[in-house]
Amino acid sequence: MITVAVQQAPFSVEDALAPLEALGGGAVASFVGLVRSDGGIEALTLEHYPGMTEVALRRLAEEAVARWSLIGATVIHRVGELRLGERIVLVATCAPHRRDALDACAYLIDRLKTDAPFWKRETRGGDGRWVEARASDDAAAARWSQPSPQS
Amino acid sequence: MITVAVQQAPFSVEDALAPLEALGGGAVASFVGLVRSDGGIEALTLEHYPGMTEVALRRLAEEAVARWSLIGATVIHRVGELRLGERIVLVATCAPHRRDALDACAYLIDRLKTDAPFWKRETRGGDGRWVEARASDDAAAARWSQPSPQS
Amino acid sequence: MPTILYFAWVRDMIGTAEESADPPADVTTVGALAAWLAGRSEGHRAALADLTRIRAAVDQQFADLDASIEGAREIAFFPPVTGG
Amino acid sequence: MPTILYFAWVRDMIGTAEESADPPADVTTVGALAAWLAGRSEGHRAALADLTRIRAAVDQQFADLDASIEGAREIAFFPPVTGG
Repeated sequence: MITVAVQQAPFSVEDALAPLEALGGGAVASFVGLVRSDGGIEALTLEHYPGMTEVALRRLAEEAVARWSLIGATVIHRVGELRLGERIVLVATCAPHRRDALDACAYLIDRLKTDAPFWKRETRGGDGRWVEARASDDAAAARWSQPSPQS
Repeated sequence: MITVAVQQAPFSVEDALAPLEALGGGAVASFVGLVRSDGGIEALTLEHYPGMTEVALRRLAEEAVARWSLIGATVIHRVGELRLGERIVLVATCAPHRRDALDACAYLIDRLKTDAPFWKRETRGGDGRWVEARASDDAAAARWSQPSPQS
Repeated sequence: MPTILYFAWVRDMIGTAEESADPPADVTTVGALAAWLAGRSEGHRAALADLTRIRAAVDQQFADLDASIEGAREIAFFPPVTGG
Repeated sequence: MPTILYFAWVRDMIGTAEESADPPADVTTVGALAAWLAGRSEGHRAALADLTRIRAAVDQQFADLDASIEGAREIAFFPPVTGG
């Protein structure tokens, strides 16, 4: 079961996990990313590429499901104006074994950072600035391309 | 911030994560383990060693906080009679960097499986049976004893 | 005639989110299209001057600069992504 | 005189969750205590016959069979743990 949502509205973690928990896999891993203050950030604006975003997220989820034999994967990403402390993204996975759920969850958030068309604009002291991509995110995504990176 | 709870009552993931999310770390990873049917299991009874359990869980959380510079860690483990599909355990971590939150979350559930005094009794067809410990859990916990197991 | 989309600071610098383009026949790759679009205005030139800072998608799939644009209906230029 | 606790199937086989013990002076380790307790009843013998299947804690800390019980107030015997 793959669920992908790109939305302005806030989301509930409880509601997001419930369908995965109901699948009977026994192991549900999740990651939530939130707006943090990082040297005075007041707000974030998330832009995306409508149409392509949903396809890219679904493809990532499908890759994770296939690679770790997941029973389910969920990705929710917010767009628009987000205030400090608000949730930006949730990725969650369900599998019969915790190692698969945990590794697939890490994979999803690492790959999402480099393979889904979102752009962050941060506001500090009233001024907006587009966030630069980070080499560390490329490195984190790349480690999943190596054979058996976790073993 | 370390929170440890051993309780009979169900718990809300939303409520469990909220204090971690409020710490401002930006990255919150969590794992939920649930009762799954595994060949006809109807219910699980979780027994523990009152007093020792809380100390053991707190020690694991402290080790995770120190090793990954976490801002917060939460462990909730239920005891008593649990029905199919009910949550057994939640571990959750908060850090400024997602890799730390994710690795520490995996560490906590791996170590909890071998280092906290809980015992599962499963009921199938009305008959109760104590669950045997698994060598795979020992192996999963042991990998965290090796230097830099994730790199 | 493909639609060209711009996102984030690429869009801000060019001043439009979407335009159509009818490139000449010898413009067959993403990189060549970017170079050709750079001639449209000062904003285009500034945004597309350094293609190492630009990423692209052809029909909503990430594409390298040497990817073909033959038959493409939608081509997008944008900065490296920063979601999550 | 330490309190002895039993959990899970160890308790079921022994038939009690808690008892006190006043072992002789030459019983100084967890393993020696288990061997000495095994003589208390048929249930004790059956539960503690194979110490490879038994884990222990001294004053609520996991302890090996060769760990000292000197001054211990609470010693527990139980199967390998299966939580999570």
